[in-house]
Amino acid sequence: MTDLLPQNIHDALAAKAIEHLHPREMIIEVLRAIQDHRGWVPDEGVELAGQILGLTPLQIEEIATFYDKIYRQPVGKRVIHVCDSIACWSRGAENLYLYLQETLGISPGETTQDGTFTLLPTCCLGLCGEAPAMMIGLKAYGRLTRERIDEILATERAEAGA
Amino acid sequence: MSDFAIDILLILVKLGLIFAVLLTGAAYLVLAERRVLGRIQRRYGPNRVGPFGMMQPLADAVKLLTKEDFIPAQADKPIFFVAPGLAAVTALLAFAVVPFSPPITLFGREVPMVVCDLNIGVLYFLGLSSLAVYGIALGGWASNSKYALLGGIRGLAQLISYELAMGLSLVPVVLMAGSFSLTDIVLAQNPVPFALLNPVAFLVFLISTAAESKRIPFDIPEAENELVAGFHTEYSGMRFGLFFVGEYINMMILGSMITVFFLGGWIGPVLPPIVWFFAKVMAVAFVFIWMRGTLPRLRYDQLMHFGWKFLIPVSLINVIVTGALLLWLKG
Amino acid sequence: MPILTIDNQQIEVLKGTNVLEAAKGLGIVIPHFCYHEALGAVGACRLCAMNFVEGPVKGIQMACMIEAKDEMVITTTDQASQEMRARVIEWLMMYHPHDCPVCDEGGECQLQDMTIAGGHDIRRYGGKKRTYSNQDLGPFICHEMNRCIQCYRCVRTYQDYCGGTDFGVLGTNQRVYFGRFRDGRLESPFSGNIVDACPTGVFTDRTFRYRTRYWDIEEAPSVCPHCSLGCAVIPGGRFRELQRVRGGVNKQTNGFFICDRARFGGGYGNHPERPRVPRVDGAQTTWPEALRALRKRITDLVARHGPGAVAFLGSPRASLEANYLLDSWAASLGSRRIAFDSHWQHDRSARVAAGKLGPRAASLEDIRCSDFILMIGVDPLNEAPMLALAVRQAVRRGVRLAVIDPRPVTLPCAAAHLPLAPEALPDVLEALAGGDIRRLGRREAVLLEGILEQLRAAERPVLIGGPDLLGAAGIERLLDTARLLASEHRPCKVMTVLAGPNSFGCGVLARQGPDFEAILNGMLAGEIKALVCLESDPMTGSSDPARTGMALGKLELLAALDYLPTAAAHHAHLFLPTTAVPESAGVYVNNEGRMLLFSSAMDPGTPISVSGGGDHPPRTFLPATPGSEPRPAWATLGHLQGRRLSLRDIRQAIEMEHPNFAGLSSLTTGGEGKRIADISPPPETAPEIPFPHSEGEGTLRLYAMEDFAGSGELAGYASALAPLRPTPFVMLGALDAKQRSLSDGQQVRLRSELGGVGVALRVVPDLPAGIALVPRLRGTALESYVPGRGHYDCQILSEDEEKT
Amino acid sequence: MAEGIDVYKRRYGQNPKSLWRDLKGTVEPFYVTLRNMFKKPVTYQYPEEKRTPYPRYRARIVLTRDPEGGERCVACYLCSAACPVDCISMQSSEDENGRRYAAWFRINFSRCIYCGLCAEACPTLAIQMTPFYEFSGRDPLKMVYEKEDLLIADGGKDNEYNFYKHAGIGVANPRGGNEDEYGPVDVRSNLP
Repeated sequence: MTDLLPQNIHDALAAKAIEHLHPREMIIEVLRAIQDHRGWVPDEGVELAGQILGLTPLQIEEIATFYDKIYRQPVGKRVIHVCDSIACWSRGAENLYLYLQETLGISPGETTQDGTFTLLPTCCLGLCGEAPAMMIGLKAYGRLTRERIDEILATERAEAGA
Repeated sequence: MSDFAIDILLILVKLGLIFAVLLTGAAYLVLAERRVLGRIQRRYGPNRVGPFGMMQPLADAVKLLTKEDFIPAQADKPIFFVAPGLAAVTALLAFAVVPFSPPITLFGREVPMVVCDLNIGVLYFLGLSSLAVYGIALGGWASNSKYALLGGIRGLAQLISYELAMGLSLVPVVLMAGSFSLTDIVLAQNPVPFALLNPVAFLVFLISTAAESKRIPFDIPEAENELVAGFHTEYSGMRFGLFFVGEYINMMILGSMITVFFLGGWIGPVLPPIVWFFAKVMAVAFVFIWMRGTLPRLRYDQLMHFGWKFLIPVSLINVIVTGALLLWLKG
Repeated sequence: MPILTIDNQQIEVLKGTNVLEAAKGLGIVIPHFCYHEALGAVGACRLCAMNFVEGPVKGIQMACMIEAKDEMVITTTDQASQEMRARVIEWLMMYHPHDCPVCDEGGECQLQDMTIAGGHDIRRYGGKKRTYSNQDLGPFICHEMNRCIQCYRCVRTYQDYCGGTDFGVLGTNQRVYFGRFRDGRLESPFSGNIVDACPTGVFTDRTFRYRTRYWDIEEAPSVCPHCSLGCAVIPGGRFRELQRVRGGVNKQTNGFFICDRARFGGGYGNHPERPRVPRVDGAQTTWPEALRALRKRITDLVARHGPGAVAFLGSPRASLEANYLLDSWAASLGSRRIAFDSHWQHDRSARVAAGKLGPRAASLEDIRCSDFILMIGVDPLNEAPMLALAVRQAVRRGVRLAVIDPRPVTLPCAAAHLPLAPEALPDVLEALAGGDIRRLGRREAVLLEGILEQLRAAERPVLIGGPDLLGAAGIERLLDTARLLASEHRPCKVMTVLAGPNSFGCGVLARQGPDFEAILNGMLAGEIKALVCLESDPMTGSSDPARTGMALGKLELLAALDYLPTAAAHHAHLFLPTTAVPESAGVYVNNEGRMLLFSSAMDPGTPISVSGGGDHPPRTFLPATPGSEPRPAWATLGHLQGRRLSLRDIRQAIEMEHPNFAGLSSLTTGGEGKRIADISPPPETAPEIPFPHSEGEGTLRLYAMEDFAGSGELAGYASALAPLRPTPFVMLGALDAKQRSLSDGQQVRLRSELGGVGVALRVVPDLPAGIALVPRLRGTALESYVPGRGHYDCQILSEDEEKT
Repeated sequence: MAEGIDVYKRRYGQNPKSLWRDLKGTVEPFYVTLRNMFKKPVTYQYPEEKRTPYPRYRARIVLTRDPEGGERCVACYLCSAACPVDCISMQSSEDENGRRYAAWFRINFSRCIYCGLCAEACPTLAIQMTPFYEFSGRDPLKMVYEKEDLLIADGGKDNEYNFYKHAGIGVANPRGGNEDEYGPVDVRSNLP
């Protein structure tokens, strides 16, 4: 269990779940906690969340498979979500997406060999004003260019390596 | 042995011969009809029993004899039993007056080749051919079936309608021959048959005989698509067979009559007279079969219309014209 | 009441009806998937497009989402809406596989019908198709996700309506997947309903897998015989075998759905040992011979010992007609010794319900529409599963539900559970009726105050009770409570769960007659020489199997009419085979007194799968159908009395004799049935059941309880239910377990007056102290623990203790 | 008689050609039938002379196999539903690969009218009609053919077709492995 969730966080979540009138509302919170700790949510993570919240694994899984920011498959240390919605696309996101694939040497959904980056497309990030945009972890980057991407990747790689 | 006894013996021999010839003739006429119809429809017809299907009549007889003789529950039994016989017998009787060859000399006696050369042969024939309808009418009545009854009634109506035309078409023949005896009529046609001398009478007679014998296109009494099988709907087995035989004997008799009245009977060159006679009868039978293979059945109203409004006036006119002509020629 | 015009026809509908339903009322059926009368409209499939020409809304709209309003003018046949429907069905069909020939739904597939009805007859999409991997959903349901069209009906049925939590919808976008978290059996006892709900072949009945096409199956509207609720079912047979059961529609009882016991528990009629030939003294014989023998032996006994020497036992699973004829046979012989249920407590409870329930009886629909529910001494999921579902529908609307029961009553919905020992239940009822609440413990008193308060505030409260723990006296008290709580303006309805599908009818017929206990005494005393059992097995049915066995041994003649290979049928001197429910017609009176007609779906006979030995059927021509000897019990009973009666005659005779059943002969199959008229004289007050308190150190009061699939007489013979039968276990409160230092899951030894059995222990946190519970499981050592008998004194020891 | 003449007037008065047409119509058929009498009959003298039926002739029914040699019949009951004389009966079953097949399949040829509706209904091309028509017997039970009697080791009229390669339920190929399918969807994929 400890490799899924540290005991203290587990206990805190469990205590909160008992207080909660509708523990279902905490599903994302618990899944994010597991994901923050483990990097992604394995099947055992879903079951653990169920245990904490008093729900069946399926009820957790319904939510977990619905949101694309909850990873049900292993990912790298940093997950790049590239926006492929219309606003970004009209500002050349498609090319940047291809550039990212080229630079990282992976296709969408894959993880780089060193396990640093996973590249995923996503629908709107809400950053249409700064299109084209992408998000790494919880950090959003707008007004992307090739140079900026190189820069960001370098920084992130350095941070991830540290 | 007295002449009388010999006469009786000869008559019996002739009767036997005629019976045998007529019955086998009728049986083979059935076969011939089926074969000819088959060929008209580009089939073979029955050809499985014996060579060329020659044994088919025998097989048919065996089949008919072994079939169940079915009698409807509410049938008038005596009449039901008698009717088919009546149909066959009246047909047979008519042949008594048919001369099929000139008298031949046998053991120094002149033997007339006719069972009975009545001097009112024509009237006898007309009478018997009308009687033939009794079998049909009674059979239809006795079956207690609406189809059979309708068939019988139609048969009666049809006979009455065409008997008239038939009789009237014979008047010119009698006028021309000057006799009621069939032998005399035959002799009167040497060398030119009446068919050529009076084609109108010939045609009217031909049509009327077809109607008399209920042949297609005049088979209204047994019209299958309306009346199932008409007057013999309820008959089965040999009783049905008797109706059948009666019909084909009738065909032979009428063929003989046509031969006698219009085709010059036995008269013909080279071949012996009896062969000529049979050849002519067979030719007429062929025409009947041919007609069956060609023409569709008339509607009932058309039949009546044709008989009353066409044939009778035509034959009446023909009587007048022939009489006038004969008077003019002789006068 | 709005009046609207659809396709130039006017219709007036109830307020709140949607336009799709309104059109259906006119006979205009527009293709639709997601809308289901029980599940409601969600407007997801986009198929029921209609053109709204005039009225509050205009244009092409989804008819199921729009409430019928006055002055609406709608067309369904115009080009625009037709084209819309054709396009939508084409999209839905885009990924649909090409496997109708190997799909069990083929022929009764709504998708097939709607595709054709929607005007999509040729596939234009030539690209690749999306596929899915399937899950193993257990022994009842087959999964084939490729056929899915994402109508969400399964989830709405399983989660929303039935309250299942282990099946749902996963993924998003093009990957929407309907399934479980992992492979495994669907846990809800109502899981089979997704087979009926799925409009295509994603979920199919595994027990019916690849057996028969819809057009070959013989079906007829029938009534489920597994419990007393009288749910409408549609059994289907082919090749002389009951192959499946579908849910029927009866809005007053089950609504649209049925439980898994009803759906998969139909195999009792196909039991390989089912006796199908009459037997005299163990030897098979012909019908005339058997009937003659039975008549002769009974006349002889009557002549020798008087009519009292012959006793009769009817059955709550036999039709009303058969029970009535048994009664009239007994009367014609002059014997007054007839009982209709071998279980004394069930018999008495049914009589109380039949005599006193009257207009206060709640139907399942009343429960669905109620606004407060109190369940006392009833365990719906095990005793009457569809009751649990009805209760859930009320709870879904926000209705409060209180459960007072010692058992850990599991429900597909939230409930306030007050676990009280069975002995306390009469006190509770008394307290509810206005008695002294303080007799109970403090905690209980507080909770009960709350319940009482809500009960008084509710407008349409319903009390629900069962006979197993309350007993006849308790049921009577429950009815009194309801009477006291009700006022002229505020009804307080009651539902009493009874033992069998026709318990109520038997209760009416039994009136003041003797019960089986009296007959048993007569048999033991030697006064009764013969017993005729109609579709009942006193050996397992009575509350004391051992005593019954002894009494049966003393009989000179035991005659049995049955379709099950019961012990009584096996030991009977004279046996006459009868037809099972799907093979016969008749009437059941359900627990609220509703007369429900069932009709025969198929003829009896040895299934081809049996006579053919699994291979192709034998290549012979027989004049008779093999194994077709069973005759309806009513026909046999009529014959035995020398009367040639049709069902109609019998029903008219019943109406004449018992005016309660007025309207019986005018019932039609497939309808909602008809409540019996309440004009029977109230029965004598049932004797009090003493609840003796146990003495002695370490002695527990052991109560037997019903099990969903293991307890019912019919369910016990249905092989398909085997996966649902638990292994024997005993339930013990946490405190008692701790005292004995036993833990959950441990193998323990259960010792009682019936002997010792090794079972698994289940520790239940809030079971009252001093109480242990066992499920009655047929075919196991726990078979002889009969629910509703009172308690057994027992001891629970760990295996080691037992050895020492 | 005057009335009779009126009839002829009414009928032929307007168009004298009609009379000619009627006469011709009565006489000409005699020529037609006479001419036919001398043509060769079309009849085949069956037991001696046998005719070769066309490949699509509808006679004895067979069950064919797919190119891999598996039974094509999936026991979908469509043939028995289509059969107007109810001469086909079967029981479907499932083998260990999930393939639906007929546990037993029976055609009662003494009832069959060779209408071909079964072959037309068959979605997998399993049931096919053959031109083998010399097919009769005296014992009705011997005309009841079981699956073993009906199965042939051939694909019949379309040798290439294999239903399971198109059905998309993973019997002939793994699920999603047919050429017109994507591989199975992964619900837990991170890709949206």
